[in-house]
Amino acid sequence: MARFAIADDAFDIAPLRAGLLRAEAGAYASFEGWVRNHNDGRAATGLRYESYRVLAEAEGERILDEALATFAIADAACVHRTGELAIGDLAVWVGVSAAHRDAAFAACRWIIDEVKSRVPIWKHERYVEGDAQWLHPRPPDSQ
Amino acid sequence: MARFAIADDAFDIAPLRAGLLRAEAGAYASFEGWVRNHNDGRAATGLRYESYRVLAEAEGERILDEALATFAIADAACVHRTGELAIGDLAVWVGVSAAHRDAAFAACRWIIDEVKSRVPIWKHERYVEGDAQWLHPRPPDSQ
Amino acid sequence: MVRVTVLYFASLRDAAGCDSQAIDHEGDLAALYLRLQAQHGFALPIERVRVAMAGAFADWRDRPRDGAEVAFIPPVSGG
Amino acid sequence: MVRVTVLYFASLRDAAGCDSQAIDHEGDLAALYLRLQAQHGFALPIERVRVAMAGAFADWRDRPRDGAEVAFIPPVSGG
Repeated sequence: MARFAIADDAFDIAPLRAGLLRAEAGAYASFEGWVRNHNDGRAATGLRYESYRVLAEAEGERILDEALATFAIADAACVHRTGELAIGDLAVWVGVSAAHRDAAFAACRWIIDEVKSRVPIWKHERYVEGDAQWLHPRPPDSQ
Repeated sequence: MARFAIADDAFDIAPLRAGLLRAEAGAYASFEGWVRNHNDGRAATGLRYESYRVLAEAEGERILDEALATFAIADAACVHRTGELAIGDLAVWVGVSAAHRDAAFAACRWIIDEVKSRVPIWKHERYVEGDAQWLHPRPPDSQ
Repeated sequence: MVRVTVLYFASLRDAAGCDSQAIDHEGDLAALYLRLQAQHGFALPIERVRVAMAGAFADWRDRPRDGAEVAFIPPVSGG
Repeated sequence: MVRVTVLYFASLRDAAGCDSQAIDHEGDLAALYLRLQAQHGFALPIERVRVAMAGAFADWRDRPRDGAEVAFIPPVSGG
């Protein structure tokens, strides 16, 4: 089963989290990206994500495969939204289960960093002044 | 409202997470401790947590106050179970919302470390061989 | 001489065989622990135990007032 | 000379004014980007763009085969 998914609509976290439960896992770390009402000092009203879906899914899966090979974790998963999102909407979710919390935290952080830097998804941000723009950050994106 | 709570019964995460949503928060990190089927090389069947409740609540609240004063976070909360738990049960939950993910991850990790080392809660672990024991780890507890 | 109530948790409760105990005491909290350790055979040396009074962490050199509630806090293992 | 389909995303699509474009091309993928950059006025220099072919990341020096689907990947901003 795919560990990484693109979701065109709002998705539930509970079943994703439940899918990571393991009797040998004592630690679970998760990260969520929520749509903020500001970015780079500008007041935002919402955004749209678009992806190059086939490549986004392949690259996302590769990131999770690398995480499983690199960290002492039991399982990991990630879902990223596309389409129109409002302030407060869930944009991305990462979940990691592991025997111990060191690996769970480290892998969770690594996965979101890699997803942000490698997966072909683009954010189109709308501002209260009425304008909008595509974000094409220069690496390293330390946000 | 208290940010730290002791729960004598299973609790829902969803409303706790929802309570941390802020329009200015773009990042949410959470940690969960689950009852593992093994510890220190022994196969476990379950456990019981007991707390010195009045002091546990006060010390837990102090930890969250310190986190809010130390990290650039929007809000944070923690709930710890007491009573009988089976393998896979949720033992502790920490949630942190923040503008950015650096602070969310750092505060979440700090809170669970402090809760484990400071809050008067004790684990009584049962093993497949039929015996059981109270865990009184020596610091630093690097588990 | 003051009368204090001592609360036991985890392995200390198992060793004491009770949740709490009323006892007359003179001296500081450290002396109280050492007395009760001798009585109940607590395996934990005082260096690994913390003490609380009236629901807040206290210092071993604190002297309890009459009616105080004292809790011995063995090494914690939550999480 | 091969016929390729080029996919545009984000600001590149806005500049091109279309989602995709069929074009006859000779040479590597870098040359293809530079041609289309000149045609559409892409603001992003090739150093900030990645290229994919047939749904996988590719090298700018790769030469597309006839019928290839090529995607220009501007700097990503998911998360």
